Amino acid sequence: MDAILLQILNGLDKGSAYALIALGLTLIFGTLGVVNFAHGALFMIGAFCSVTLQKILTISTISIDETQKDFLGRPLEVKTPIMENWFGPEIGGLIIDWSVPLAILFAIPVMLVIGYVMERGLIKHFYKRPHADQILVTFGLAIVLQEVIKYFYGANPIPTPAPDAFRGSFDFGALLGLDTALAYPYWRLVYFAFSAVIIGAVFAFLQFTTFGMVVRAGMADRETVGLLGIDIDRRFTIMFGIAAAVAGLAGVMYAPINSPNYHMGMDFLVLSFVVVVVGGMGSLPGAVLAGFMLGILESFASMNEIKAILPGIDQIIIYVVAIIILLTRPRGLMGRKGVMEE
Amino acid sequence: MAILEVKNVGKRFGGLQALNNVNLSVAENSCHAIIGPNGAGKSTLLNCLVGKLIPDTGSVMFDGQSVLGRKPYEINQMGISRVFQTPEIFGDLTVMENMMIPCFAKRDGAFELNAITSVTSQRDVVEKAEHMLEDMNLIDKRGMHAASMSRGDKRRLEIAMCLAQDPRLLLLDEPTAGMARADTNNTIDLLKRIKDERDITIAIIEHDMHVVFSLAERITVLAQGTPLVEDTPEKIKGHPKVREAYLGESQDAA
Amino acid sequence: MSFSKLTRRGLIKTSAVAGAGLALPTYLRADAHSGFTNAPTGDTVTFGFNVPQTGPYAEEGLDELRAQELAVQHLNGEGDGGMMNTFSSKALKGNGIMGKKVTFVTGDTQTKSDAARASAKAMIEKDGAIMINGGSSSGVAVAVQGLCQEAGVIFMAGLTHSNDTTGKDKKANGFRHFFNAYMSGAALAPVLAKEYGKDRRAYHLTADYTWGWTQQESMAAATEAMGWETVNNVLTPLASTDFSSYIAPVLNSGADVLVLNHYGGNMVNSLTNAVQFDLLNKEVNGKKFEIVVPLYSELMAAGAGKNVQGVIGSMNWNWQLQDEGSKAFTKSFGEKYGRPPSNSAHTCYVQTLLYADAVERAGSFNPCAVAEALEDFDFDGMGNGPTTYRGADHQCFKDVLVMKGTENPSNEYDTLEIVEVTPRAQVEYEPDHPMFAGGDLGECNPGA
Amino acid sequence: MFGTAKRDTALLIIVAILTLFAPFLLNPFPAGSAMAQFNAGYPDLMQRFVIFGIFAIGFNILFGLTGYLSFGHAAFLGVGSYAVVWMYKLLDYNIIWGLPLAIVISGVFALMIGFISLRRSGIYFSILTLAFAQMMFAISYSDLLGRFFGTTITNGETGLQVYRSDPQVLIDSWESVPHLLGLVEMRSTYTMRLGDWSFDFNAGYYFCAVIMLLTFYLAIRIFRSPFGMMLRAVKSNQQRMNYTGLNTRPYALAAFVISGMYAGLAGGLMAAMDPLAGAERMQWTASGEVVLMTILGGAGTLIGPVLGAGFIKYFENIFSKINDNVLHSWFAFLPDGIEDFMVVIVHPFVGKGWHLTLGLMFMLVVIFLPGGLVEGGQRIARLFRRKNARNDAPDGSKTPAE
Repeated sequence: MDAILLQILNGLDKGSAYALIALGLTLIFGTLGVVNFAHGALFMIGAFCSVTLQKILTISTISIDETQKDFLGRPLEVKTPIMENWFGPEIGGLIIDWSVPLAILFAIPVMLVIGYVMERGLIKHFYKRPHADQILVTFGLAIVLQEVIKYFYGANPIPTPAPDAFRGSFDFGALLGLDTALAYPYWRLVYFAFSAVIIGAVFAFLQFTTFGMVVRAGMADRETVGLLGIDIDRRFTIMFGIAAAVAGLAGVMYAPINSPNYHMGMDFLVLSFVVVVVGGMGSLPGAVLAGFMLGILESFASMNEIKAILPGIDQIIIYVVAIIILLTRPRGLMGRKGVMEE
Repeated sequence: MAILEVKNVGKRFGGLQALNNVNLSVAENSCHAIIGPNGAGKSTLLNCLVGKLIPDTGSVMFDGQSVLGRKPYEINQMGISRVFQTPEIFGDLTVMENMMIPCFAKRDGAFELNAITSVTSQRDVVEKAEHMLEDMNLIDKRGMHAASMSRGDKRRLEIAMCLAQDPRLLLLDEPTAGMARADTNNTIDLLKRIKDERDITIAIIEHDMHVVFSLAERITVLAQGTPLVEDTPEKIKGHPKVREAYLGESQDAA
Repeated sequence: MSFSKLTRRGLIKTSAVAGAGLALPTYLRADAHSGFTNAPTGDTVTFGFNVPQTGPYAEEGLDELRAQELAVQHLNGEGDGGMMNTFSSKALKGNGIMGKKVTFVTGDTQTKSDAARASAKAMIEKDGAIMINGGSSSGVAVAVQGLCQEAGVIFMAGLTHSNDTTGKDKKANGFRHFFNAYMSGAALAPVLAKEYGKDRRAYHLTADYTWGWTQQESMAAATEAMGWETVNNVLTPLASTDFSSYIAPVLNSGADVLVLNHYGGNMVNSLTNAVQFDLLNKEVNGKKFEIVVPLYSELMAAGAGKNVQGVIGSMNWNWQLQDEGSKAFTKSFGEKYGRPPSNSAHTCYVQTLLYADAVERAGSFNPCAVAEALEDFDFDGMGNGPTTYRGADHQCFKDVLVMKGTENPSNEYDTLEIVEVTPRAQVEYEPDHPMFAGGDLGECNPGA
Repeated sequence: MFGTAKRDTALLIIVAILTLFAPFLLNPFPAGSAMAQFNAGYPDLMQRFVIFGIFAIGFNILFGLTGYLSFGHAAFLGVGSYAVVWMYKLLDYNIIWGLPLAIVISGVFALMIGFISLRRSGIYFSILTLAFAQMMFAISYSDLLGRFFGTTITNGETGLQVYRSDPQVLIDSWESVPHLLGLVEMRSTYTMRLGDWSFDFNAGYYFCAVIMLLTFYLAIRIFRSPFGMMLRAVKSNQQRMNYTGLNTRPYALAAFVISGMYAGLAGGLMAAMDPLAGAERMQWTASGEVVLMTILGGAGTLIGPVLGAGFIKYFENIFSKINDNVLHSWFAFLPDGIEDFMVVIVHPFVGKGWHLTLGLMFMLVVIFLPGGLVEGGQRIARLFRRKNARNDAPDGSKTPAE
């Protein structure tokens, strides 16, 4: 029982990452009809926003400490972050410690700009082109983006810890009055809550603003909306920026869960496509639902009890589920007819 | 003798009874028009005939055989060809290739793994396709991409592709919709000529009364999923029920 | 069928004569007269450095490449000579190898067997490389080792830790300086027993591929011999990035030690996840919960950051060692690149020097002569104390380091500290040890 | 000639000449020179060019003609390789046993996967094929099948290889080199030296090249056949297909199986040239690679996929080997400061940065040459033609399958 509860928590947590990435991806699919292979790279850039802010906040002054030696036996260079010089070690240290949450503020403008530039500079010219061309150009872009990150940050993962306040884990076991411990890391709970907020915000935005209504109408029938004299293109540009920001924010907060590296985007790319398609093309709720569903199923499949019966099932569960769903439901969980079926 | 016999066909979409107890009989080598206001169920009926939809009740017999439960390509192979409202052709292929595909379908059936011989070496098909193109006055455009033709040419090509299969029943779904008057007249002439030259039954759905009265020998009026009346064009013109249900309401369409 | 069975050899011979124009069974650029592949003809000799330059191990590959470049400099008499000054064999003079200047070509393994073989073949076929060195995974090492055996060049393996490299998949043309999973287990078990007690229950998470399997097998055997109990062994997919669903059940399993048989990105993520679950602050069975990472590397430790603190693991070598050889190498490397070398860099550096030295001693580049010179070669001054290249399986035997994540690092390179230098005798095993059984060195292949 | 139209015959002959003289054409620079780095005429890479050419030609029959974008074709490549290596293990190193088996087995896999996946179209089809291939990759990489059978089937991430303990029932003593009927070893190479130049003539390359020409010829026949026309019709308008009495499913399935068999043959040849079957060749990145090759070269064209395959393999194998030493040797003629500057400028794009160059090339090609590399060639050809005959009437005979 407790094992199942734990895996549900794990599944929700994994699922929130999948759902966030898939949400942005399906927005781009649905609104722009573009197969965006660079979406994983946007997630990766988000994570590197955390890294970058951490690096900025830890820009240091160097002083020589004669009493200590470095690895070559020379006097050790001691680095003191400027933040600590300015605000004193207490507050300065706290700011550095909170660099990941602070990176949200840093990442939003960065991702919106990246999204805007990408759409205006590149994607815009590919709306009318075949999907094959879109795949080639966005895949090329994804490679370029990750190589640029690799050039500046190296290939090794970079530890980006969560604030100390969120270290450790919360014991659900005590809360629920169970005998056994049911510990779950604080930061993962934060991540889940954060994704819920973002997902909610995107849905609210699309549901309750005129902008959102036009975009939804555009997703359903682009030409008609265009005929109404609404400048749908400009709104789609903004939509692309928002999709980029959602992927980026998913990455920012993911940084403490797994140290970011330059190829993490590719690791998520295939999976996020599977999630979007299982959810059904052009369906935002479908993408979110599929994200959580696959996250939870993946967690269940990695339980020892299940692996004892079906060894290796955790390696292929996502694909097995994808095949079963696509064969039983022709357009995924909640797909609309005619989107990306040609 | 009736080549197409529709009996008690009903089709429901959720809360909407699209077709209700439709009976229709199309005589061989006749031209039968189905008219009715928007939402009368004309297209639904047509889709039931070609296998795109399966009716909830009733039967559809073509030449004594049921078409129900058969796939569109099987029904086509039985001898029913369909012309669409907006021309459905192979836009990425040349006009000649468009013309050859139905010729192959007629000769080789629904599937043939003819992967080694060259298309051009199939003299019988090439000649037949060329003949059809000449007949339709499209031979000059044989090397063109079909998608880049005018709408009238596309319509003619589509009709030619259907005829190439020597169908026994040709279904036309508003063949002149959105056409200029001159193109419409050309199409009427073409269909008249086809009717004269071939042993073929034509069933046509049409809004344009000019087209209907120029071609049809019998007319069925459909309203709210039910046949209102069936008769000759002359009688239909004067029929009060029809005027009330259809002609009166949509003067602009007539 | 019988046709090919009976007359194959004859056919090859006749066809070779008859079709001499097209089908001479020579391999590449070697003059048939020299008797081996890529015999150096001019005044230079070319080494092939095959390391991952893209993909998850790119950083490790880069560090290997740095060390290899340094080794070439030292061989050619440039720089301060590094370990050449401390190496017990004095055959190398700093004038290249047998008077020939050493040059090198590089390739990208991508950490994929296919790509690594393609890249090694390019270096052998196109650039005339006489020896291939480098790599950072066992799958790649085994694949390239097999290729070098067929091509008739020497393979000096880089970082490869699976027992199979010098066990099931050993080859006469391949040599491994790096230690292996068995040695990790043998070195770690006594230290673990001393630090954490003999009454422990271990839970293994194991990367689901060959290296992971042999690592787990070795650790389980070694710790069980000390009295530990293995509660469970869970195989995790290589593609995993989030290990939470494997770590969550650990706490309630009754285990009080978690052994992470992971490497590279897998290890960084699984250790990070384990620390997130606060395992190190828990008490189970009345004992403090502990995590063990059998195979450490500096780069992984850097990637995992604070999470390695207090976690025990093993390494082949570390720059903090205070013997003359290690100090010379660290100084030489550090002055050139401004950072201490990693243990994979050390292995690649040493392998390059060992190869060059063997050529000098053998007086020939012929792989068979070189192999003979390397087999059962005893040396010292390369950082791991007195070392032997065992002839029976081409595995080096030397001291192994047990490491621990530094609790209060004083600088960015101070991530791991040496707990114990396990003496060589403790990690030695017989060539026919069951974990290494099933292989056959075969005969050395000079190619042409 | 050969039952093909004149233009196709000409194309076939040109391709045949190019492959025949590839050892010369790919080694234009003298062996010792600084530019020798760009030479691609060594056996392994030449073999790869033609093998991936076969893979891409086959993929194009599916994607280029029917428009069905499979994201899992690498699975068939892997199946083909495993089949050949298993034949090495069980029978002997003669490639003649394994290659037909590779084609048959990959055909069977393609039939099963295609039958299921073709129930869906568009991106749903793509994801189904991706899912099947990724499953097969995971199973191979961790040798999951082997766990059920108790013996290794794929030998995990190391790759399937031949051991001395393998049965090899057709021979008494152990062999180590793939050969054809005992007549010629695949790795036999004759090196011809002409002055500073050196050219490799490799038996394996020519074997693959002959097979590539056969498959290319077959592809031409398929493109020009009624079947090929039907496949293009499937891509163009499935609705019209259905209402013209044609069943689209078996057409698409036949194309899927044929292209799967091409992939299996390519995989088999990879193992025939290099007796090891690695699991990575089934990964989605490998499937993605053939998609990129086809689009890059020009989907739906005959020669495009071959060009795309060559382009990507060239970058992977040549650019990844350029290190700073090589750069310094190129720019050695410049003054020191400028030399270092040039090295710094070029450094990010070569060696470990070869991915960056590849990514940029993808973007440049697709932005400036919407029809892929073939379009580039056509533009150049048009440029020449315009120069030669300005008053020529526009070429109306352009067939879309070019």
